[in-house]
Amino acid sequence: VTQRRWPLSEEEYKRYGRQMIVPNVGIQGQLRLKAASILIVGAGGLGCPASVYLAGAGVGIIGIVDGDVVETSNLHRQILHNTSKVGMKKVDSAISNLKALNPNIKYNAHTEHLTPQNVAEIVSQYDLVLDCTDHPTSRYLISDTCVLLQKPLVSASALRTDGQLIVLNTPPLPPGNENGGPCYRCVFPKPPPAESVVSCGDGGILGPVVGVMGVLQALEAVNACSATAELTLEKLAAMDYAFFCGVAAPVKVL
Amino acid sequence: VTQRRWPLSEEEYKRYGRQMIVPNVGIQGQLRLKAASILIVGAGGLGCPASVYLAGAGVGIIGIVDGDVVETSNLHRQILHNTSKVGMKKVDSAISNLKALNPNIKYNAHTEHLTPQNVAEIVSQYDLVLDCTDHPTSRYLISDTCVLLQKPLVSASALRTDGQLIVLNTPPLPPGNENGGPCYRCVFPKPPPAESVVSCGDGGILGPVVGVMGVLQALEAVNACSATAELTLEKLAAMDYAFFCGVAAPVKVL
Amino acid sequence: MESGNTIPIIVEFSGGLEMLFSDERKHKLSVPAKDDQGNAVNIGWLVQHLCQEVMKDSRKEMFVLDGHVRPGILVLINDADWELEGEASYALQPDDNILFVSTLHGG
Amino acid sequence: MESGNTIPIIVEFSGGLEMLFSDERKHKLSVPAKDDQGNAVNIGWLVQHLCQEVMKDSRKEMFVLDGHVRPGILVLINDADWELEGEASYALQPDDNILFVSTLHGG
Ligand SMILES: [Zn+2]
Ligand SMILES: [Zn+2]
Repeated sequence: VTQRRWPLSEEEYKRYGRQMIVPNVGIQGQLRLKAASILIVGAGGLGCPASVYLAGAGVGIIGIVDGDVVETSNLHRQILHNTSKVGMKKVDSAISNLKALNPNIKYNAHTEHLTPQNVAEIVSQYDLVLDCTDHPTSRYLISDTCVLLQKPLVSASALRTDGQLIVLNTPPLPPGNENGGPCYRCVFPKPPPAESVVSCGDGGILGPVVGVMGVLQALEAVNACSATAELTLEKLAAMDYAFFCGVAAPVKVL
Repeated sequence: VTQRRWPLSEEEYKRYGRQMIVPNVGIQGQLRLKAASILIVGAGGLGCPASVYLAGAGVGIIGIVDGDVVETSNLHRQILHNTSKVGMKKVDSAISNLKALNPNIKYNAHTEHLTPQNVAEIVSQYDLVLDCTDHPTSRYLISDTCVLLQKPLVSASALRTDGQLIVLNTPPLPPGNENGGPCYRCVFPKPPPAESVVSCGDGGILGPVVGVMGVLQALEAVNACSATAELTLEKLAAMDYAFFCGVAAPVKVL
Repeated sequence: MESGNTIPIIVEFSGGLEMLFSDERKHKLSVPAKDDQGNAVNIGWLVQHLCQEVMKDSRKEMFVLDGHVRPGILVLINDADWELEGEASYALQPDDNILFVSTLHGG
Repeated sequence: MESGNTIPIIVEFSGGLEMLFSDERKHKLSVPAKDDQGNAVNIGWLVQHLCQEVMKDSRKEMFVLDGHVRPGILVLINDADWELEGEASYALQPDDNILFVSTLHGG
């Protein structure tokens, strides 16, 4: 009974009070955030700011996937890492910093790259996925998996001074159901030719540009996890894609 | 002679390489960033993300002003602080984290609130000011000082799910010069009535919302410091305010 | 209200002002082309109209103070500061977008 | 080029495509209302026109591949995905805004 009346600890009321008084969040939204599990694929320029704001907001479980180690050339934009962490696995570096910010959260370290072999087992553990990667191959892999496992997906990217954000597979209905939101393959049926794909290493990137995109991913995720049903429907109505998941056949990753 | 051919250290080339290859930055832009000094007023929800991206970008001198100490209720959005820093001065907490990210920068701690007595002495040490505070009184104080000392000012604010950003006093010409950019007092000649002023403590705030605004302040500052003259003029042409600094008399803070 | 002629406009509120207007950020309104005196309706007329007819909230002083839009509210007419357009005397045109933004101070 | 009738449109490029078009994001163009065969000009015509007349860069294949806009480029007609508008067969209307966005992959 006591637990029902005070569903959060005193420390949690203090920590999350300023966001709980925002209309449309409230105690119910905070509890939904606490019950949510979010997978962040990529602990780089997008994943660093996205994960730090999700940890701040009190998401219950945060998983991070990345096989890379921290390099000096990352530090101008990958703000969760620091100079003393060069050479360390990015996932371990990120989680040690996130734990210091908010120890109330369960963090899962996936210190390997996503592959067709491990993707289903990893994605299946979470409610929502953030694509913070930097290559079309991983973007199709993640999107196709999210379609098959019915997970909403927030995808962002950035290059030079441009950024892009798209909320995919929302709502995440079974493949073929026309009421489901579009997936990455609906929007981009054919992968781009390899020579048109420019990485941040080749094209360059301003830190605050990729930073804004990562924080916006966190915002979309917070909205998706804390929102009431009405808000979700309102967002849905704003989408106007013609194709829906299952129209173009996803690759078989499972 | 060697210094001329290699104006940055090998570590700096590695660290900033990805942003130096962005068109309009280049080695000249990086050197301008390194020669720049930026004052961040407020180490809260805006100042944390703004300062971390400016430190990442390699601004030469970063000063932070704040008289407050870290509280648990800050941590959902003030991402440079952490649980073990509760009770510590925000400025000291922020700078210890920024130093770990980028030790190449000179950090100045101003562990007191800005007042009409200390504002001129502090602001005069910097090239550009970020207003990351949370009350109209400090916004007028900072803007009036920037007009009198001819410093460009990037001002942002956020509440609940809304954010606002404005680049003021750009270019920072002497008061009364009609070619100068507008100041805060040009845009808002009269302060708002006290009962219309809602703080984040009273109105609530989503972390990623204030986070996006802080990162955008860093982006404006990076652009202002690294940009070529043409870029600055292009930005100026986009502003369309009728009043300019000195039309409305700034309060005498000096 | 005199003439049958009306002008369709869009009025938007942000920065918290929407809370005074039934929590709706965007209002599609149809306003008369002329006021009681037969003059073209302007922003000054619109502000009074919003206050008296559209606002359900009792805190009128959060929007209008001493007969003017209260300090701290920016008015944009089709994305330009209303100071460029003659402020309250600007005559409304069909399909105008009038945005009232309350300045935020949190950080 | 036949008829004297022209249509004013705005063509925008982003996501790096602007680098193929003289580093200009926004192009104000005036296009003929009819093509050589007397048909209303459509997006398919516009894409060829951009490639042949407007693009100075030699890397045509970064914009058009096998006669179509290359994979990875999103086309928006007045802010709506062109798939809703008939794709390449959409007939241009005066003051249309056509946006070509190259998908970014960096992160
Ligand atoms: Zn699909
Ligand atoms: Zn002024």
